[in-house]
Amino acid sequence: MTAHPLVVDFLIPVLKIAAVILYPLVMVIVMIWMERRVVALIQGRLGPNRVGFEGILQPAADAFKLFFKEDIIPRQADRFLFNLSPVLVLVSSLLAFCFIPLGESFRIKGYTLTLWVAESPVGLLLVLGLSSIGVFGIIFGGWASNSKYPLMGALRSVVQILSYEIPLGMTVLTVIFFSRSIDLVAIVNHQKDARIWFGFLLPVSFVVFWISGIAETNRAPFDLPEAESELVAGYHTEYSGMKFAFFYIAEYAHMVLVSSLVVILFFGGWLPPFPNVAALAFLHRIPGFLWYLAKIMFFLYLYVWIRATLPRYRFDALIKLAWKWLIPLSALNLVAVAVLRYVL
Amino acid sequence: MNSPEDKHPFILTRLDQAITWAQKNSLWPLGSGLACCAIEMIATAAARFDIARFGMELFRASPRQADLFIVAGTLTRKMAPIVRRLWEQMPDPKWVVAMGNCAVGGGPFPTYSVVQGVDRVIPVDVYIAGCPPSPQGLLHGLMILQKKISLSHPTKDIGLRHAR
Amino acid sequence: MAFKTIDLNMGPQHPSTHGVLRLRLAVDNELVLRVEPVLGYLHRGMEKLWESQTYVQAVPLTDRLDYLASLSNNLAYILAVEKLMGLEVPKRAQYIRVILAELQRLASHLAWLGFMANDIGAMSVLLYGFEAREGVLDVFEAYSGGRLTVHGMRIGGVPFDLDERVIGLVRRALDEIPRKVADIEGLLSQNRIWLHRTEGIGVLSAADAVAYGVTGPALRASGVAWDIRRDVPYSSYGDFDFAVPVFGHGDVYDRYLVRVEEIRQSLRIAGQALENLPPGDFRARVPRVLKIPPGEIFHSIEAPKGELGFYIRSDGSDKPERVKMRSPSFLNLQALELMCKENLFSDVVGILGSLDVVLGEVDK
Amino acid sequence: MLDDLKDAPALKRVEESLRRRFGAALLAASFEKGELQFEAARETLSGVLEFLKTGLGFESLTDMIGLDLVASRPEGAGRFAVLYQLYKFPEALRVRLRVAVDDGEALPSVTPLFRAADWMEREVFDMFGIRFEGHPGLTRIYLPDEFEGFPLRKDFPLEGRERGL
Repeated sequence: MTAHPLVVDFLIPVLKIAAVILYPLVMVIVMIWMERRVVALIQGRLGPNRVGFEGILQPAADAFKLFFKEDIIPRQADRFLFNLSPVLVLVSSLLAFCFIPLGESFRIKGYTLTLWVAESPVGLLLVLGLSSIGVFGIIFGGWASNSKYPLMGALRSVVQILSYEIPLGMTVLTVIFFSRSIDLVAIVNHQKDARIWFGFLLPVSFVVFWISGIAETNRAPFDLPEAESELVAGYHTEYSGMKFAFFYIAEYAHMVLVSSLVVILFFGGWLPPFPNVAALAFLHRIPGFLWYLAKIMFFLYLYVWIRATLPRYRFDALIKLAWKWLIPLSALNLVAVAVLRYVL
Repeated sequence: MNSPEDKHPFILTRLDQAITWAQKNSLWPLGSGLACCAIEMIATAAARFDIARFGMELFRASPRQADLFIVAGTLTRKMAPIVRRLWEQMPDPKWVVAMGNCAVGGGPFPTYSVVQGVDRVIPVDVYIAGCPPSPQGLLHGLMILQKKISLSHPTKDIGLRHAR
Repeated sequence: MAFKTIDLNMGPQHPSTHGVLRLRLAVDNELVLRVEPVLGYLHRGMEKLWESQTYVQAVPLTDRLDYLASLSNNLAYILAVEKLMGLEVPKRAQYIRVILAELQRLASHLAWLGFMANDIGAMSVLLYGFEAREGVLDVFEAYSGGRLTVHGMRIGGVPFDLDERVIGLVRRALDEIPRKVADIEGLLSQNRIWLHRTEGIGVLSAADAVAYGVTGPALRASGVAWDIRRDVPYSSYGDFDFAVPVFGHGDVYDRYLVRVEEIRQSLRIAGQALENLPPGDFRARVPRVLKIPPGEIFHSIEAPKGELGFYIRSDGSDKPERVKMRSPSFLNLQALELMCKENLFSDVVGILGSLDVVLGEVDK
Repeated sequence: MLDDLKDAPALKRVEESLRRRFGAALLAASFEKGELQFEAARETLSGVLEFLKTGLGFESLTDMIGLDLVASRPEGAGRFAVLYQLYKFPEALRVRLRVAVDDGEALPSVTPLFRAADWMEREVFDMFGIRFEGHPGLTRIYLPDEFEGFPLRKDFPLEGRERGL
């Protein structure tokens, strides 16, 4: 029997929207805790372990405290842009999560529940577009704070994001050659049918995408726009209270976004590993969503690991890396994949 | 009535206790150090004494995002207006810890260029003696500050705090 | 179209100025045109204070000069007073002083390694450096009770003898530090980003180094083989054999290499001094109220930051008429402008870190 | 010729060449506790330093020390004195040059000769009020510019004059 129309048309979409907003926030909370603990353990110390069990409530305490902080706007700041930029950054990151499929759709009593809010044939383009809108927030924020360090942070992030969008885009093209569609769900399904993940098929694309992804989210070793030892606190120097929390959460949300993109494009979203090995068939019984989560956690761990070990690039080296190495490499890779794909 | 050592921090509390619980456990110090005490402050944040257990290891470089101003070292006359401005730049629920004899009362320098105590420039919440205070001394002072925060009523005395 | 340079203010409150140093920079987008250090934010009037206190009272004050190397300050001041008095210190006291001074050099270099790596972005090395340094601070705490401002030397010798516990801690530190430094070196020395951020940056030629009065590791990195411990031996440094690392390029990477090599040499010296520690008493007889006949001397030692010298002039009373401290960081910092020309803004942070400047000593 | 210089041949040569070069202008020479010190008049200061640097190879100016001798100065001599501590690299030789200065008098700046002297002269000016002609930017180095008085003078109280803060 089909479910009651009220449930189908109203309750489930509302629940899904709530899930889409909650999912990244929960991931961000876990991510903040994990980052502080993992960086601490890498550095030989304990990290927060007094707030709640093993410090799990630490991000909650941070967010709650930031909520009650005084909200300061510098006098000569451009008020409208100053207030707009944190919203721009956070909304663009959270909005992109609507198009990220979390798992296979399955049927409950005749109704197919799809684990994503909006499935669109151009899902990949939308996600990439939204993730680059976040940059505007950083630029407006840096400029609007009307002080020198944020301005330099904003200038740096402009050039950095521009030069790393190009390799990002090109590597995504190589994936589309194989999946023939830019619908995220179709990409994953295609990897399921071809019984091989694109990551193994296009290793170069994966590496270039991952490096550009780190640069896109301003994370070490590319964290120049908010380089603490040089630009005090980079573009969000003048932000305090909840506005700063928006930037803080948006940065982590953006990291989760890039990790999920990597997982979907190159490591077969929710597909269990080793599909063609008969002996490991029992892996299929574990629901797809858990696989997806495990892969994302691995990449988030990689983010933190890299941040804790590598020193920071200098600005010109960062640009040189993009223009002299990543872009030519991804262009070559694009041509090679095209030739291989259509000649073989 | 409201015992500071509440067992269920999050669920069964009044708003005041919830706010103070959050403020107490997420004190982000301002990454500023004046003199010798700053080295001991960094040693407290390092691996052996690990201030991160209290959630305080995020030393914010910008005063806008800091809640706690640990004045670690000798405050000179030339530096006093800058420390005053740093304190004013910090958003409101903020606390000041005077670390070391120099910050508490001029320390071993009764000279023409040293301010005999930080409380002549900014209001101080906790004074920590020592020259420099050992990391354990600093941690003890910070725990006292946490107790002081948990006994305060944020929703009632926001206005008062400015009068101090 | 005259382009407008940004006047940037780095300090006195800035994450990587290591204390209250203010740099007034004229910056064209990222290129540094002019660097002008502004000092005095930690000027405590130390020299005036010394003139109103007795010779003995001044020793704990010297701890607070270069607060990362308090024992070296003690040693420099005390050797100057002893030279003024013409006092000969027993051999055992000299050896204990060498051990303490070399351990202090280890602690200072390890702290520097942590700060500089943190400035260039390798944040974990700050924690590793400080963890290794804690081993040395255990020795100081066991010996005289102080971690940072140790006050571990007196006029005429050392306050306490090295008992078994302290010697055990020294041995433990000397065993563990090489391994920890090797870890840090593994992380940094061949790291491409590190090399790129340090090689060829902030070059200081030998002639400029001598002209600007730069001393210590910065001078040796520019190719001038001058180390007071070897060239003008004091406190029986002549009895130990150790190498003085000298490199030629005078850039940030060479200053890093010189200091890391000096850590190994200090381990060797401390080890040798510990092995053949002579018997005998550890402190010469010094009258309680110390009056020094009129005279003046200048004496300097090789502190971790460079040549740390003291000029003392006595007028026969129990208080010195004038004490002038020659601070290595003060003169090393003067060469910062020369090194930062035509470099990028993020290099100023690296260059300042490689100079290992401590404001307590610069501002006195 | 100082007699106890015989066990320091290198310093003896320095002392001889200085005497030959400047003769009477070299007011005094002393050799105590192993340190050779010369006294020169204000006018011949640059000449002596020039000769020491180029002629005898003392390239490094280790330190500049200001003295307020208001209590212990002999009659008629200037109130202040400035000492230049020089150093010669290869042979590790130290020489000190002393110049007497009265209150209000100025000294020629040696910055063109020794680049290191820039900040040292500013420090002596900041602490004693001795002016240096020809110095590129003679301002206070430690104390704020509006600070009155010169702290290291003997008549300046330790805790300072204006007890504002």
